[in-house]
Amino acid sequence: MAHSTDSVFINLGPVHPSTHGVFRMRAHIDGEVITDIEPVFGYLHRGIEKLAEGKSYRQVIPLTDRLDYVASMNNNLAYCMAVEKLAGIEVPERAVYIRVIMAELQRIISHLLGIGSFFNDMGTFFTPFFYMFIQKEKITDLLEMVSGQRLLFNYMRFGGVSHDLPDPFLPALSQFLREMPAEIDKYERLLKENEIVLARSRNVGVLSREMAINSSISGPVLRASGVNWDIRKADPYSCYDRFDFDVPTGSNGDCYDRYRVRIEELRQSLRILEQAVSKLPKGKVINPVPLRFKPPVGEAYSHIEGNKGELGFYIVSDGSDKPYRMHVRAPSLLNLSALREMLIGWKLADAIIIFGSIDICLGEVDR
Amino acid sequence: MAELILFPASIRSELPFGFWLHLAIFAIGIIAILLTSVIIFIWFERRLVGRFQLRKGPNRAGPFGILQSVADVIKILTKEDIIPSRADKFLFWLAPVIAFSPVVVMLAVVPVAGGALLADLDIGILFIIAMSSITSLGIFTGGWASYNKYSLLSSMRVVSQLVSYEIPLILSLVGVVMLTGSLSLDEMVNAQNVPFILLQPTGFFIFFIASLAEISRSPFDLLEADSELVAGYNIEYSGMKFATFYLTEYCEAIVLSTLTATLFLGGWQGPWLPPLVWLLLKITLVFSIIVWIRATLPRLRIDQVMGFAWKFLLPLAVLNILLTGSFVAFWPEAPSWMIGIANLVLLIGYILFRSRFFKPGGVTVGAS
Amino acid sequence: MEVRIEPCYPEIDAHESRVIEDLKSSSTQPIAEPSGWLDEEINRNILVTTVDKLLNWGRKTSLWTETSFTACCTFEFISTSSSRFDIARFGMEVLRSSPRHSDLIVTAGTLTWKMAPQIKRVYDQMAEPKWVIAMGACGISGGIFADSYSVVPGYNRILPVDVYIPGCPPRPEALLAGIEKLRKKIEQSSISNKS
Amino acid sequence: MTIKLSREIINHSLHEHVSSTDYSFESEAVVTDSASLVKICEVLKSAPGIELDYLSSVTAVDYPDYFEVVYLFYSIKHNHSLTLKVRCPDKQQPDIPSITPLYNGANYQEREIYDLFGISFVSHPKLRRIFLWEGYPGHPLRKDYGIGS
Amino acid sequence: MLSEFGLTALFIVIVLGFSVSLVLIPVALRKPGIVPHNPSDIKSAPYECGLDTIGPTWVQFKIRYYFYALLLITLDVVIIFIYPWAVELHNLGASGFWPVVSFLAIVGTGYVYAWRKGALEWK
Repeated sequence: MAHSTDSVFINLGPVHPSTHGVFRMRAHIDGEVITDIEPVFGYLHRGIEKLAEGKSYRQVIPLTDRLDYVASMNNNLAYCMAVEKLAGIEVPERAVYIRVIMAELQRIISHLLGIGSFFNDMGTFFTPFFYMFIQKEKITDLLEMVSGQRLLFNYMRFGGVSHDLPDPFLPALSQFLREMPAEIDKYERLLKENEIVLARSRNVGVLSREMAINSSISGPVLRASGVNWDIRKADPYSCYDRFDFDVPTGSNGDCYDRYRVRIEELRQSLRILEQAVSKLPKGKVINPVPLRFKPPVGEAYSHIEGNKGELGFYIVSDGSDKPYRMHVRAPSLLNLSALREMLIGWKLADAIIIFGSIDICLGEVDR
Repeated sequence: MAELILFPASIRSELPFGFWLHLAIFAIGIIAILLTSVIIFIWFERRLVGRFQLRKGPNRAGPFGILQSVADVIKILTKEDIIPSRADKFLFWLAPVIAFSPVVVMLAVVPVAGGALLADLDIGILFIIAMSSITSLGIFTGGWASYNKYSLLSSMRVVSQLVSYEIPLILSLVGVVMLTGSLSLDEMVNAQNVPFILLQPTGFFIFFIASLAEISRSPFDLLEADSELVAGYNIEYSGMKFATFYLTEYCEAIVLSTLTATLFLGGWQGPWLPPLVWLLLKITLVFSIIVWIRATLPRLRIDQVMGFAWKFLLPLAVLNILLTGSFVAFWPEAPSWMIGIANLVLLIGYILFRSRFFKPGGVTVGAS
Repeated sequence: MEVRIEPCYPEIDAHESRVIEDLKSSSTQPIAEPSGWLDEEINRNILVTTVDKLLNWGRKTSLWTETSFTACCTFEFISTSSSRFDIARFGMEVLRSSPRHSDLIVTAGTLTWKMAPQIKRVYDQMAEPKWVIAMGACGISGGIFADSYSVVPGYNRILPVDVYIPGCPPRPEALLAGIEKLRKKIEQSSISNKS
Repeated sequence: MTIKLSREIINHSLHEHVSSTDYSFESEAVVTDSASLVKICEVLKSAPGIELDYLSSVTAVDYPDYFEVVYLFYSIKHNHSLTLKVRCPDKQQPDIPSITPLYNGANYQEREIYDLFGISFVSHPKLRRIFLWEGYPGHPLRKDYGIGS
Repeated sequence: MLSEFGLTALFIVIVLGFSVSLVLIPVALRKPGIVPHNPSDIKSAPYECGLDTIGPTWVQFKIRYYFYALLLITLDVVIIFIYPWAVELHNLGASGFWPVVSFLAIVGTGYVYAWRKGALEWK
């Protein structure tokens, strides 16, 4: 490995405080500037897709919780929708609305954690992170009221949801919806026009529109580059076509735009939640499906707008009660395919910020 | 009465070996006071940062958690210290000593109640400036000697940062020296019937920001920017050697708060309370501002930090010297509020003028 | 836009895979807990001198954790150190990133064979009085992924574990209870019998 | 709504470049063999009315008598999608041309399929294992690979 | 006045002795077993996120660090001249002010030259 005299080969290894888990990058650094970088994956590869082939359809739901462990409601929703599409199961009206409420609450949690750790990488020593964590704890209480778990919920079933909403849920949710916008304005006051935040993240790690589309990037990172592509609008699923909300997009695709897109998406999720709560119909919450049910032979692909991007499940069934093949379209892994173009040429401190602004979850990258 | 107890400068001549007695009392006194105040301030900072983050700080070890830092000291004292095999052994052991001792020595010239703590040097300010530049030497030796890529890169950055911020730090004190007409700190405190922060706002602005960078605290804490280079230069240090670096950081924070209090906030002068209490109050005030900045502001990148020192603070410091100099030279008996207002106008005008170049986010700070 | 070819280092990859292979073959049996502190009789007759009391109190009160978190339990550890279940009350909010300064590893997450050599090396490089908390079902026995081809069935194959905290992920209260149990264990350790 | 490309549109846009024998239509997917894969992708990417410029996902399935690699394309501008399947019958030496030069997003997905299935992608810039370590025996997601570690 | 400097010098010696003893306490405590000490080759290898280091660690540095050293020395010399002048300015009056302004102007041109040439940029 001949490398120039003063370029140092360094590896921001798996045990590193700011790599969001066990992500590793081998970097060539020339003084302060990164000349080349090679990401190394696989430190959290648990073989979920192989395990799913050995479990029945119902047993796979807890496995999907652990894919993107910050967005377990969305993972459940995408998997259950794929199996329902495969087997043609109908979902009652109230369950569809409950699913949308849970998915949007989970999106708020995931964005809060993404923005919080982005500012942690920038060096604000946990203060915005803990302010956002207070709101996250409030949502965690709501979701714990519904599913009994704090992080990995295992709440959705084929044909609906496992439990109906307990009585104190709706008043608590509307109380949360009343106070959340003020909290978002509080974050904005500290961080929106902060001179150092602007200096560190404006025009840093720019991802052009063509490179984003060509590298099949999805979610807030794609929208920050100016592409107006949101599955909830492009290919509406469950009942998103009954709510009106808009899709925030950035202008020049740098770290600051990704942060702005995520903050705006928080506000849009609140709008959706208000409309969903007001239109929540009555009725049963599940069309029960036998425990060991056998879907017809065939395949189905269904995708939703997860919080990291387009989360899709491709399921092939051979008529038995175990899925023949389950593939997960992991937005976190695909959002990293443009990582090298975004990092090379920037300084080490920028690389950490750019990586933080992509906001990946290692459970989904390595599956 | 306070003078007699605190400063038996007079006893130095009467008692047979008064000189040695004075030295013994005050040397041990300074080291003891500094160490206990470091322990208290570590606990104070963790509690204050806890309050900023809406959580309680350490409160299980002793009443209000006051013994938390004592427990930290006991644990780290009896921690195994690892010596990397391919490190430069002698320099590895020497680095904490070079980093820690100048910081303690700086306290010798700080005036409390009429006389200096230990030695009333008439060149007090120069002594402090000389000592403050040795610490960066110790930090770089530590980074280089521990044979680790991360610590090497980090110590390179740290030395460049400390070196770049020494110049504005020193130039900001020239204004204070002009107004008092002497280098000894004691004179400066006595000359402060009006605290210099009102007479010299630019000097205070540059001094405070440059000292933030000297102790590498929040907006400039490249030193242990753990999000970038793991743990900065003290990766390979464990046990008491790491604690000495940790102590250096806090001692420097306290010493620079003392300097800010002495030079700009009127040192130990104060209406009702005894002088020592006034000094401690002012130190705590400045320290909590430092902790407040650490809990809120994100970190600047290394090239912005350097650009800020060389391109923003340095011209401002020279302008401050010229303005104060012209007052002292041409119009010595100008009313003090006139000097203060002129200085403030210079500060605000300069910031507005320069910020036209740094549009928010348009052009990164430091690149003109 | 031309795509730059990613550099690849065949010999480093080969070396790392050899390290993983022989670690995988060597660690088939769980490593015994450091001290049989569970059975009370042995412990009753350890003479815990006053020096021990002071040292144990110091080490118990200021436990600095190493940031080597892997998966889902990370977020339960962070919510424990956040404003609601504040771990800072026990002086544990100091997250040191270098193993030289820290004395406690909280293994928050699933351990895969590819990650095992790194965690073992970080544990070996920690300064001496060090403890390990195996957090979550994946830390104890591989949890829901126990029969997967690339998951280590439990951290005690790699590291001597002091306290096991069940749960997937364990609630913050369970984590605080586990930390309390570790502090009790440190109280009883003594320099003399090298526990 | 993301509409699936109908057969007439696909036939119309492909007939100059690709002979109709190379591809056939299954329930809602275009099935082809590895020879004409790259050609079809190029045509569909640049055809005026179609412009499938977004490769959503690449995945593989180990059927009893052939490996099947499934590509899912979108067009962001026209909001329609297309599923393309490639089958390679011999399971000892499966190799398919790589479309990473065309779509940068396929890089890591093809490496993942190579790592877990053993299907080698010809002219892939860096065809190495992505999740498992280099010396790992066998390819886990194949049906003949036992679940045990 | 000399005793003041003597005091400071002795104080420096005391502080050096104190900090050396501070660093050596754990070495003294090793024998009674209070401080555990069992080095191993992995433990004393450099830490790099759980992997052994590849490539040399002590490599040459960029030339740009040298610019900063040069600029520091020139401005330190400026400070040495300015401090005594600042002390005596109130006696010197106007006649003492203008020479220093011209001195600062000369150093200023050198500084602006370095700025335009990009010596202050941190690559």
